[in-house]
Amino acid sequence: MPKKNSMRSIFLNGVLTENPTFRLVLGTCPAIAVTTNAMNGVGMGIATTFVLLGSNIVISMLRNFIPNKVRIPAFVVVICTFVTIIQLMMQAFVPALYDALGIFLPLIVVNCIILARAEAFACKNGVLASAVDGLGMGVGFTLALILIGGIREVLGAGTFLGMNVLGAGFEPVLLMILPPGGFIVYGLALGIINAIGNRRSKVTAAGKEGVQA
Amino acid sequence: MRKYTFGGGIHPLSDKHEGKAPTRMREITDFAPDQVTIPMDMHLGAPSVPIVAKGDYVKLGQVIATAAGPRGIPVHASVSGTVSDVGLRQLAGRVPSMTIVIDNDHKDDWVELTKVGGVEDAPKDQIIPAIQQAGICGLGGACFPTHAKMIIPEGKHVDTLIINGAECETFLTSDFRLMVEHPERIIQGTRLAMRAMDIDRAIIGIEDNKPEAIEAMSKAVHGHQGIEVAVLKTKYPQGGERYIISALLKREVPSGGLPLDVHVVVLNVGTVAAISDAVLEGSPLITRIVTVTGVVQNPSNLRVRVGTSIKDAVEFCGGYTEPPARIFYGGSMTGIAVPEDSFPITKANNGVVVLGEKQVTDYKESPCIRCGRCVRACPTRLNPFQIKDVLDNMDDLDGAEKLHITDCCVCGACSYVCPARRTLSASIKAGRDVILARRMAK
Amino acid sequence: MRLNDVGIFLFFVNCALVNNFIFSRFLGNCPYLGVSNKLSTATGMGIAVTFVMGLSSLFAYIVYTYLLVPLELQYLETIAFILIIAALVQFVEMFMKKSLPALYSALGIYLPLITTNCAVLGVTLVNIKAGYNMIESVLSGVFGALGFLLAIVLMAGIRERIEHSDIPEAFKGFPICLIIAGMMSLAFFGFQGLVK
Amino acid sequence: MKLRVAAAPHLVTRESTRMLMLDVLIALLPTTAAGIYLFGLRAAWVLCASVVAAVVSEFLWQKLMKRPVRVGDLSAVVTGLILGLNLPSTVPLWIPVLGSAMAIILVKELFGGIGHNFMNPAMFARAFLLASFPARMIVFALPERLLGASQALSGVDAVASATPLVMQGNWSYMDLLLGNIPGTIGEVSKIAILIGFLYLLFVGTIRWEIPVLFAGSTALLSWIVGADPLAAVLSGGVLFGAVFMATDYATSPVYTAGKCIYAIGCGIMVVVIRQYGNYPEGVTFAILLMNCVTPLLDRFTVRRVYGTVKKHA
Repeated sequence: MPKKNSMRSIFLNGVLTENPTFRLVLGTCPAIAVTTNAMNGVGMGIATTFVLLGSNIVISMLRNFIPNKVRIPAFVVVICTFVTIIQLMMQAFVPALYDALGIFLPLIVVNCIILARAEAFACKNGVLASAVDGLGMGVGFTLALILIGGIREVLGAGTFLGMNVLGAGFEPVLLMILPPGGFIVYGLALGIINAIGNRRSKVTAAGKEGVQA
Repeated sequence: MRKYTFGGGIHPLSDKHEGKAPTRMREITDFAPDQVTIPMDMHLGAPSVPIVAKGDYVKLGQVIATAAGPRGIPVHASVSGTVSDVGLRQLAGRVPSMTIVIDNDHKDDWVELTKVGGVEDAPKDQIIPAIQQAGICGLGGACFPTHAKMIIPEGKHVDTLIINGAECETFLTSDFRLMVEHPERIIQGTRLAMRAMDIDRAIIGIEDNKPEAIEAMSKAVHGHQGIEVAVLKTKYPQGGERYIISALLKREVPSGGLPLDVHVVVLNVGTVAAISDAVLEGSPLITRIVTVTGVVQNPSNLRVRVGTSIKDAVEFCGGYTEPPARIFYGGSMTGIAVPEDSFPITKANNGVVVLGEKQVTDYKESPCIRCGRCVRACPTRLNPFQIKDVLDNMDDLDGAEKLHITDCCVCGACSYVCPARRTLSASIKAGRDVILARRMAK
Repeated sequence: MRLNDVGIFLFFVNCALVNNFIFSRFLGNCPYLGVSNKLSTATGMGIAVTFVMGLSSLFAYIVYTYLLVPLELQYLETIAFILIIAALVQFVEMFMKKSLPALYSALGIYLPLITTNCAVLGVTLVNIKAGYNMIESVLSGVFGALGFLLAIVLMAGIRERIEHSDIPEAFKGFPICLIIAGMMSLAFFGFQGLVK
Repeated sequence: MKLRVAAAPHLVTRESTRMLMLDVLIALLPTTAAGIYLFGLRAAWVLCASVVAAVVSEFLWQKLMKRPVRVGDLSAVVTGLILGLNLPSTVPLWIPVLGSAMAIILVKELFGGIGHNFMNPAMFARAFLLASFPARMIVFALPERLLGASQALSGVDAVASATPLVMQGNWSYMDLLLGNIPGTIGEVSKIAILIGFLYLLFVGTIRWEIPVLFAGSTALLSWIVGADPLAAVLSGGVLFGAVFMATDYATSPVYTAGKCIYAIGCGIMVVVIRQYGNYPEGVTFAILLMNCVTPLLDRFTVRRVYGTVKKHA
């Protein structure tokens, strides 16, 4: 049972250490499908965060009542409920975004991050910790989508969140907002983040060795 | 005329007449050195056991070591004189070899020889024992005891004897000279072998870059029923046992099997000539024809006494023309490099090639570009680059085994054609040997 | 895109190649990246997906048309479909274990993974959105899955090929796979416009 | 006396990676010369930019990643030149530079360098540019000068035109053969490509199967669907692709059976894309698609090993 002062580390764990998109590499489909621009990334990220938060809280609350054998179907039903809620809400309030995200909104149900957090965290931890974990994971996911969407939007359309950033002389690399661009940008970003991570862990390892010596 | 060949293969040094030009017109010359060093493990299998001691006087042709077991062969003194040393020394093999050193008194004082009989009247059942007693092993290079090859196990049936005169290796012309100068001995030996094994048909396979040999042998087979000369396309490794069989008979020796399994026995031309000497004259195998070429003054074909050192042979040929950088037994494709020129020429060595500094290839491996040349070169239809990749990256012996690494014959064709200078053949051989050793251990 | 307008061949080209699940619909990426390192497992996964996708397309259609629509509960489609898929996978698993043990030992391990394969849920939702009838739904499921099979088998071939390649450490695994997927999806651009 | 002991074979072929690449460059000479003659100095600049960018990006990557610098094997020059020859002469110079950098870094070096790329770098770069900057990539200049005597272009506005495929029928076979047609720098002059092909065959750099079957299946299939088979082969990039791009060692199958399937697959895809697809020319995508299939072809066309019974892979 994590202590209260470790809430910060649970949150940061989701955002950085175990970033769902770049460290766990879960939920890759939306990370490519909806990241043709940064705005879609934000929308998808917020929707996913909402579902994560809700399902983590509910599952954590029910964790002592759900029989172990049927826990997965139970989780799915909980997740599905929240997905349907956000789906109906978005349809009502942000129809343009709802259309842009298309079937990837209902597909949040099968986004592995959510089930993974339910299984790995929410059903073992308290309500507050689970909420923080859901929030952290959601924020991490959102930031990752904004990063990928941002790169693709800037290179592929010359804009960021709809604003022109590269000037009129820039010729957009159309491919970046097409499917191949999604895969390649995600792959390159993942590789570069890995490289940075490797270097940092090397530095820390070297530092620790130095201390021991 | 129909020309036979096999799939895959290469044309090494084709722009230089396979390196054979300097020696192909050199007649065989006799040479006996002042001292011979005779290893006991010249043939494949258990080494022979010395029966002479330091200081003993031996006659020419006298047995100096006896066969170890029924598949072994004895060793004979190749000169007459005094045994000056019996002991271990490190030669080209993996472990030190027992060797007998004899100082030549140049008297060529022969032991008494007993003939077995003539070509048609020698008793059938005495031919194979005579071959064993003469210490004959495959002179094509492998040096497998010949009598063991000729004893056909119960239940096996052989219909064709192939006499291998392909001599596809680079630089070598010793078999060629033998065929040109002594075709009748080859025919006699062939006839004897056919009689000993009860085979009706023999094919003498010769590559088409040796027209003189084809002519001489064709003339010699005239009137001998059941023996024919077949012309092979010049291609390496045509002389490999498995490939000459598939070229001439379109039969494939099963993986891990023997030519016997496809009803064939293959003997080298030199081997059958030695059979002829052993049966018709009773003389043991104490000489062999060897091509000495490369950066030597007079590249030659010598009939040397077994155990002559490379150094003596080269000096007889006028010495080195430039400092040697690499010397190897055999041709450049499969030849075994030696660290010093004091090493002896054994029954197995059909050539000694000396390369100068400029000619030696040093492998500087660069990445494989997947050009597929090794794949097309491989006579066994393996994929050398893939096998090497598997071996290099993970030492994945099981993976290599799945790619049939054990079927590799280490002909070197893949390494020869590789533009990236990858040591395919050597790596595959190393991997193959480990796998074979592992199988033996199981 | 209706079956009657284009014929079965073009319908196949459309579902399997032009609108390939991986390369243009971005569905089923997790198994595509996760189980494509060996050709044998990739093939197994692909076949299992084909099986389940055909069946779930059928049942989703039936449930939607004859249950949700009459009851005006269309907004429950997501929850209904995911339950159908989960139940179906469970059922197929049990059925296979009992009657087709050989097939089960080959494909069994992939079946639980399919529940969270978004391509399966995706195809049911796409079918409803496109207004397909029963036959079209099933064909769209099977053909789409065959496109997935093609993509994952090609990917596995390429991954086996580059297994020993000297790829920068940070790019080994997922990053290089994503880049391969990107390159392949560019190649699949060649199929664009084949079905108009 | 110092003898060096090493494993056999002691002598090897004179062919080297560098020599093979040099042979490809020599074979590309006629095409390059024809391209520059036809399209003028502008074409030379495009080629220059792509070659220099390819070499520089390879050099920089290998330096930065602390890998052995292998620019000397000339493979980057080949990639750069082939990409340049695949571009219209009208493109701004940043296009070849961007394309070459993508080809070398993303497709070749990221996968481990020469021999490890599964996709043809120049082809990927071309497809990348085509999808990214369609407006730039399908504007072809008409040749400034003409090879041989031709009346075909008189009266035609020699500024810009769509690819000859769209306008099939307006050109005589002789114009198609000589290169008096709009197109990319390298693909127009079929004579020059054929000279290069014969050279490559003669020196043994490539084998005949892929180019011949690629072009042959394109012709046959075009004839079946009712197009002029000869014009189908002589227009667009079929010959250039078949000779110089589909034969790329790293991205084409190693076994002969695989090569044949691969080449025929390329031909089929070219005709399918040309006839039914969105893109006017299908050579690039046909080759890229077959590149993806190559690993499987290599796996399923493994030859029966000598002395073994063929087992199913």
